[in-house]
Amino acid sequence: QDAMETAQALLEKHRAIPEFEPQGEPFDAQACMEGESVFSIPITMAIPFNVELQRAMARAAEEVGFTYTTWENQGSSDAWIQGVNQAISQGYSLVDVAGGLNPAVLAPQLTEASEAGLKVTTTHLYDETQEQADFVDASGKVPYSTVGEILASWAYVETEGAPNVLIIGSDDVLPTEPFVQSIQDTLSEYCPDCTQKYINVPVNEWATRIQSGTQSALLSDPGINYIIPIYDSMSQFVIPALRIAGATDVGIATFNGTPFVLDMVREGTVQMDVGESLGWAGYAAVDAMMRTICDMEVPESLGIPLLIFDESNIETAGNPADFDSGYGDAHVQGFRALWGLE
Amino acid sequence: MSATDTPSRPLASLDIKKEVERYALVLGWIFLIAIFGLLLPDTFLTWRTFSSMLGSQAVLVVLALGILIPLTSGDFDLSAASILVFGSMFLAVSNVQWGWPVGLSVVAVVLIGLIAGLVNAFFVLFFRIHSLIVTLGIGTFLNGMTLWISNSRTVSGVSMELVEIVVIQRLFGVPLAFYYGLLVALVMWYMLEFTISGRKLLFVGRGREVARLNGVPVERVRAIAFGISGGLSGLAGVLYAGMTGSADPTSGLQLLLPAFAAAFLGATAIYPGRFNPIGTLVGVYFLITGITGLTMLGADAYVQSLFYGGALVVAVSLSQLVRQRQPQHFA
Amino acid sequence: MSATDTPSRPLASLDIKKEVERYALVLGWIFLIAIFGLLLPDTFLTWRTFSSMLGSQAVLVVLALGILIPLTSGDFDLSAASILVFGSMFLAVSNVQWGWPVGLSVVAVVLIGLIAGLVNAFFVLFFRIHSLIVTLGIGTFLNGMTLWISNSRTVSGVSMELVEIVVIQRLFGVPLAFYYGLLVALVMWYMLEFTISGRKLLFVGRGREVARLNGVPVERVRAIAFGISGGLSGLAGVLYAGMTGSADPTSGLQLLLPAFAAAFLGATAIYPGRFNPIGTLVGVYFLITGITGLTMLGADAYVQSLFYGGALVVAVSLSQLVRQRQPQHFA
Amino acid sequence: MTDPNVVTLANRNPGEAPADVLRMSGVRMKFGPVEVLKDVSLTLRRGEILGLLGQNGSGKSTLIKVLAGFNSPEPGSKVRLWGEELKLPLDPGRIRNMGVAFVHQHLALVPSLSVADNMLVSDDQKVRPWGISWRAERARMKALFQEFGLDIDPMQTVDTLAPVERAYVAIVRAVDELRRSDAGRAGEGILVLDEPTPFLSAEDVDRLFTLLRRIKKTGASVIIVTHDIDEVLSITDRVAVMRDGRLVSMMTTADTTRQEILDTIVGHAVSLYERDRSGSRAEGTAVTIKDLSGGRLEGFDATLRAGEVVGVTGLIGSGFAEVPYLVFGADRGQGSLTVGDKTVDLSRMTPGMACAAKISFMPGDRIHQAGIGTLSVSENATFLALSRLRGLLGLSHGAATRATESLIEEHDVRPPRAGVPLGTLSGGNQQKVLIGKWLAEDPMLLLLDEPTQGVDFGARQKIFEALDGAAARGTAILCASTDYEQLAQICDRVFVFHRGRPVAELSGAALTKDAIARACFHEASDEAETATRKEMTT
Ligand SMILES: Nc1ncnc2c1ncn2[C@@H]1O[C@H](COP(=O)(O)OP(=O)(O)OP(=O)(O)O)[C@@H](O)[C@H]1O
Ligand SMILES: Nc1ncnc2c1ncn2[C@@H]1O[C@H](COP(=O)(O)OP(=O)(O)OP(=O)(O)O)[C@@H](O)[C@H]1O
Ligand SMILES: O[C@@H]1[C@H](O)[C@H](O)CO[C@H]1O
Ligand SMILES: [Mg+2]
Ligand SMILES: [Mg+2]
Repeated sequence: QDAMETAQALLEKHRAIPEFEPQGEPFDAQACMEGESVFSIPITMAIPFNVELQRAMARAAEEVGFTYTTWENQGSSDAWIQGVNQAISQGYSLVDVAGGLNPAVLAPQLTEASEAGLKVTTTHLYDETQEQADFVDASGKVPYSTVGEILASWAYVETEGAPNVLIIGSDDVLPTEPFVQSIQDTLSEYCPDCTQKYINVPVNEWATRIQSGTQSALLSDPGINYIIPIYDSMSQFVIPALRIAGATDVGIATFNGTPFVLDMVREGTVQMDVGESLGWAGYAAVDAMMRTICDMEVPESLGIPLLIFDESNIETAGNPADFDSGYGDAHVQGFRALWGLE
Repeated sequence: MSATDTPSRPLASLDIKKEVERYALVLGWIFLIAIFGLLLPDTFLTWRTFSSMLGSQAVLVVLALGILIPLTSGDFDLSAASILVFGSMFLAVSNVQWGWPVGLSVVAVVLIGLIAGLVNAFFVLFFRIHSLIVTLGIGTFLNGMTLWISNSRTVSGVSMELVEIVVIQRLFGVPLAFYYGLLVALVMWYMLEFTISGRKLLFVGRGREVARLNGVPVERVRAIAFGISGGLSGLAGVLYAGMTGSADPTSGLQLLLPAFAAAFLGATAIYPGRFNPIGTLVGVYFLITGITGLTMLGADAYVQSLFYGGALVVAVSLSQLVRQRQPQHFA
Repeated sequence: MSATDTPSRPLASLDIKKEVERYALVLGWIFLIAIFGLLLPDTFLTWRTFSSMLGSQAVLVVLALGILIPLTSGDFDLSAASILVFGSMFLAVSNVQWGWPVGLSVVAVVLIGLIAGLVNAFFVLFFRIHSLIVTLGIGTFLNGMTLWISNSRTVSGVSMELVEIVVIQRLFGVPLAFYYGLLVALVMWYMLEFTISGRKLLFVGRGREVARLNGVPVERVRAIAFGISGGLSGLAGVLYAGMTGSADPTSGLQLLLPAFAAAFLGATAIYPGRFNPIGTLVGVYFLITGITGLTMLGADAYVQSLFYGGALVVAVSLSQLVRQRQPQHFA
Repeated sequence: MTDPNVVTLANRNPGEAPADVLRMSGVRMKFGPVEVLKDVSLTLRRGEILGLLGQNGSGKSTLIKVLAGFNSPEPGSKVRLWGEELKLPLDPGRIRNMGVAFVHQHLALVPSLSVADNMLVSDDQKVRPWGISWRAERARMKALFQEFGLDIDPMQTVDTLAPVERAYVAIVRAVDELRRSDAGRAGEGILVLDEPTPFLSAEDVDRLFTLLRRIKKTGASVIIVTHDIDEVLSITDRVAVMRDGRLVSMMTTADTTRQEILDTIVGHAVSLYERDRSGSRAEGTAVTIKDLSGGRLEGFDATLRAGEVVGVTGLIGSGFAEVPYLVFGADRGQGSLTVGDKTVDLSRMTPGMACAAKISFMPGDRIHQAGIGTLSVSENATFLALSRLRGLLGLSHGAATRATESLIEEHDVRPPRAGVPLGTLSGGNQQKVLIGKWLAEDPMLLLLDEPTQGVDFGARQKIFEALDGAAARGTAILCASTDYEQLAQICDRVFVFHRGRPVAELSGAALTKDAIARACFHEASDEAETATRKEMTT
């Protein structure tokens, strides 16, 4: 009873269109960014999440008016290495690794950049509970743990307090551990006796393992009543598994707010997707970068609001959905004011 | 001629061996089922489990059957998975974003696959380049095309009509997708075993010069093989989109190596030493049975890879032992 | 015999053709550099860009050189990238988590690669199974092992000593990694062209039975080829870990197809029609030059795939035109 | 404009002799810059057997492959079949359907497929609405083989057949094809055989010839390529001789002599190689073979003196053919071998050990066992000599080329180019390169399996001289062959085998072609008689 109320309260909190809350002191961005430049290396530009994030960051940089370069690559380490080399040789002020690229896999190169006087940041990688690598100057972190609580609460409420949840994650993605941990802890807290199951599928095996893994889990435990694929792009492999196993009454809740999954929410194949505005995230990331360059205090988190999309509000996400609709545009005005552009 | 009358004598004993050889993989499959049946009597040995296993592998089956054709004629098609992915994306984009009727999209995708196969054939045959590098190149090129037409996005919302007839509708409790794979396998089996064209394909694969000397239009046969492989990869793409109701620009590429594994594993069964569709079918289901059983037992992700790799090598090794380690002639 | 004295006349002209044939890919490379130099005079034509290109491809170079050895002796090694990944992970885990001195880890990884190669050889040679399926199986198995020892996670913090001598220290501004790749290529070139062992390897690849009847211990040669491929894949794994000071359980697997592309593309240059290390080197740098230039121009990610696939096919087609479309015999 | 592919009797050339079923004229063929056929014109009459002769590399197979649609000749070449001018290059399927059937030089069978697959590959005219009925095809083929006195199971793979059986499969396939074709049904048709006899024993050659005569009687015509003059004389009506890509002579067999044909082939008078058996050979035993067995061979002992040439022969399957393979370690068997003062247990022999013991071996299957067609002449020729071609910096490519050039010169290899792929040489020239390679090792023991198979008359004499030279330098030579004439020509002694054991040893004056043949067949019929008698008593 108690748990149900907690869970419902948490969900309620993330249903409202977010307001802008500044994460730091206002400053004159144009003045302090005069002549500065940022070089951002996404994990790969072959996934839309990163394309959108980079677009938002480039937009924000344009508003302020400094040089912003995205290193277009397809996710191979030699390309990342070359990217850092380019940033150093072209004399950028800051090199950023974005959208899931773990700076630990570029430690020597980023250290070299640091020694060459460049600032080093990460964008949209760490969970708020995780420590950044020691050669990184600042990180725009993401509240994955909070997302975990939201997803667990959702499953708890939807199953009327009797969740039997299958969690699907990818341990090879850095924030997965605290993310999954948060879901598991929250579920156990709400319902200590309920069963839950976790399967780990490395990213490069999503197409071959998620479907069979989900099917097998459903077959071995027909009591499973909710599935949480923690990154929403996993859903496309979960759905056929449900259809084939004939378990169409099992719900799916997930995270990221990727447009095609929001479309699935509209179609009713996915019940809920926790979204984060990538436009907002991009502005927040640029905010953190500028503060780093200008030697100001940098907020611990990107402070991106999380918004629940379900059948009640999915129409606000656009049709077809996109990465930025439904969140309002409070952040645009908010950041402009924060940066002294108004 | 004294040399000729010897071989006929040990025929009977040879035949039993031959049968064991042919059905070793099937026996292995039954053995796996028995093991998991013992370990998980309540959950594994249910029709639901089997119908799930059968229904879920249609894409891989069709893809593996596709590459099997050029393998038989002595060429590698490494572009098959790229064609599959491009095909499923084209289907989704044309159906969802351009508003094409899904039937038209399906036909277009199969045609596109066919054309991609013929482009492969053109470079392989006209320039006389090794198929491996041509199909690797064309495949990579298609991967770029996929990213381009999709803006690197996953596109969902493919017409439910397609999803209906692929995975929702059932026969004997098994999604229709399974029967499409089965049908392709049976047609292919008939073509390969009971038509002269099929035998020509085999001939071309085993000895190109010899086939040419026998008046087989070798280039045409190889081109057709690439075309069929492309067309079937396109069909696999249709099924892929039909399974999920969506298309994403990269994940289907992961099916390439499993498809080769299935084709080679299948070549140890039914007609040992020869790529063959029924063997391929058995190979796919043998592997998925193991994976399913292990997952149901709660094995970690890595155990599945260990099983997959290990089973592949062990199954082929055992079948080679049964064949007394005769070398495999493929090309 | 009048038929026989004709050929000697057009010798001079033929030789020029031969030279064009040998250096066509090098010319293509120079052409690419010129193009990007014109488009990006300030950024592309800098030593830093070149040193970065040269330094960043050492892993791929060593991996491609590794698979080239069994390719020459007529076998495919699809496990190479899996050995690389397992090797780099073993290095990271043993060095970081178990506290092994990095030198010991490096030696262990090369040994592990060698052993993995010999395991491939065992199944291929003892059971007489096609190398493709064995190496696919062993590779998948190793992928499982990698996930197991790493818990599917990236392990960072590999000793800086290794990172120092791989990527931080430089000669003429180019990270040492490049010179390791170059050294392997040169040694291999010498071995293949100027030693009896190299000639034996080639004979085994082109005609196993002929080699056997010329006194070559065919099985031993093939086993050694797999061993070298495994060892070099292990070395590539060491470099991979040394480049980044870390190891992750999957990303290196993407290097498999590029390595085959480089080996086959390389077989159109320097010694056309033959897998060869210098050609492979040129192939790798030709492709990376294109990708780097495009990236610096800010081309979309999909353009890179289009270039990579297109360049592969076009480069090989042109080189085949120069050779008047003589068929390529590799095995 | 009339479609050249449409045949009507009306547009037959009235000037043409109606008996000419095939007329090839002005045929030119190039491989790269090299012209291999230079304006060849050839006619074939209805119901004749035409011998196509010429040295190795003179263009016989190339001409046949033009006819088969395999090679594309230069523009201006013409082929007229049954009065119809055909479009070039010929369509391989159509030419077959019109009634020309081929047995190609290396039989054109796929060894890893079954006999039935090999028989069916070109049989796509028949309508099979329900697909291939393997049972029916098998029965039909069995009957067909029986018609030729063969007991071959159509489901067997070709590689399990003895060479002679393979040859018969190819021949029966061609005959069957001929019967199926339009012309064949009309009793006509053309059967083209490119060196079908090297695999056949004298007995089988007789059977083949009987068959050819029968075919001829039905009105069909035959083109046969062979290097065996006796065969030419016994079977052909006319002979066409090619030299250096030209047709130099067309002769009526009945009006020519053996010597005349030989001289035309070579282009000048050649003398038959004759071994000088009188000369004093080095005394003393060089090689001892003891208790050799394996495969069909049940026991063989022999001692060879240095410089002695010893032959082993017998009927196919009598076990003699295993001897060189077992001694070299190429096949596993039992026995022991002493070369010089070293004795080896043959059950542990490998080709590597054999090479180290200065034993050389030229196997019978050139394409699969002796040379690598895609590698250069130089790479093939110097493979065994590599250890002698090392300079300070490893293998010297210059030294390899020089060594090859001297080998080419010594054995008169044509074309004399070290850098071309071996596979582009004619069979006989390949053989010279490969035998030259082994001779360059200066072996103590040289093992040969059908060393001159497919080799033309002139080249054969050259090889014999080379072997003689080796023998003179002290090499003991052991040669397995079914070519009795060749054995009589080059050997000091010949063992004749039957049922896995030597049953006769011929030497000196007793060593003649006929004597060998008698020994082979006499023993066989003797044995057969004993066998029937035994059967009657039990
Ligand atoms: N594919 C090829 N490429 C280049 N040259 C070739 C090729 N095939 C044959 N030749 C050359 O053509 C010439 C004629 O060869 P062909 O095989 O017709 O000779 P042949 O008369 O049949 O000889 P043999 O008696 O040895 O069979 C030879 O000089 C040979 O080297
Ligand atoms: N791999 C094999 N499998 C089954 N049977 C075989 C195989 N190889 C040979 N045979 C059979 O063994 C018999 C002997 O063949 P083989 O060729 O060894 O005879 P041979 O005495 O060497 O005579 P020759 O070489 O002169 O034909 C033949 O009947 C053949 O069909
Ligand atoms: O945040 C990103 C996205 O959620 C992506 O889907 C997987 O990688 C994570 O790091
Ligand atoms: Mg010939
Ligand atoms: Mg034999």
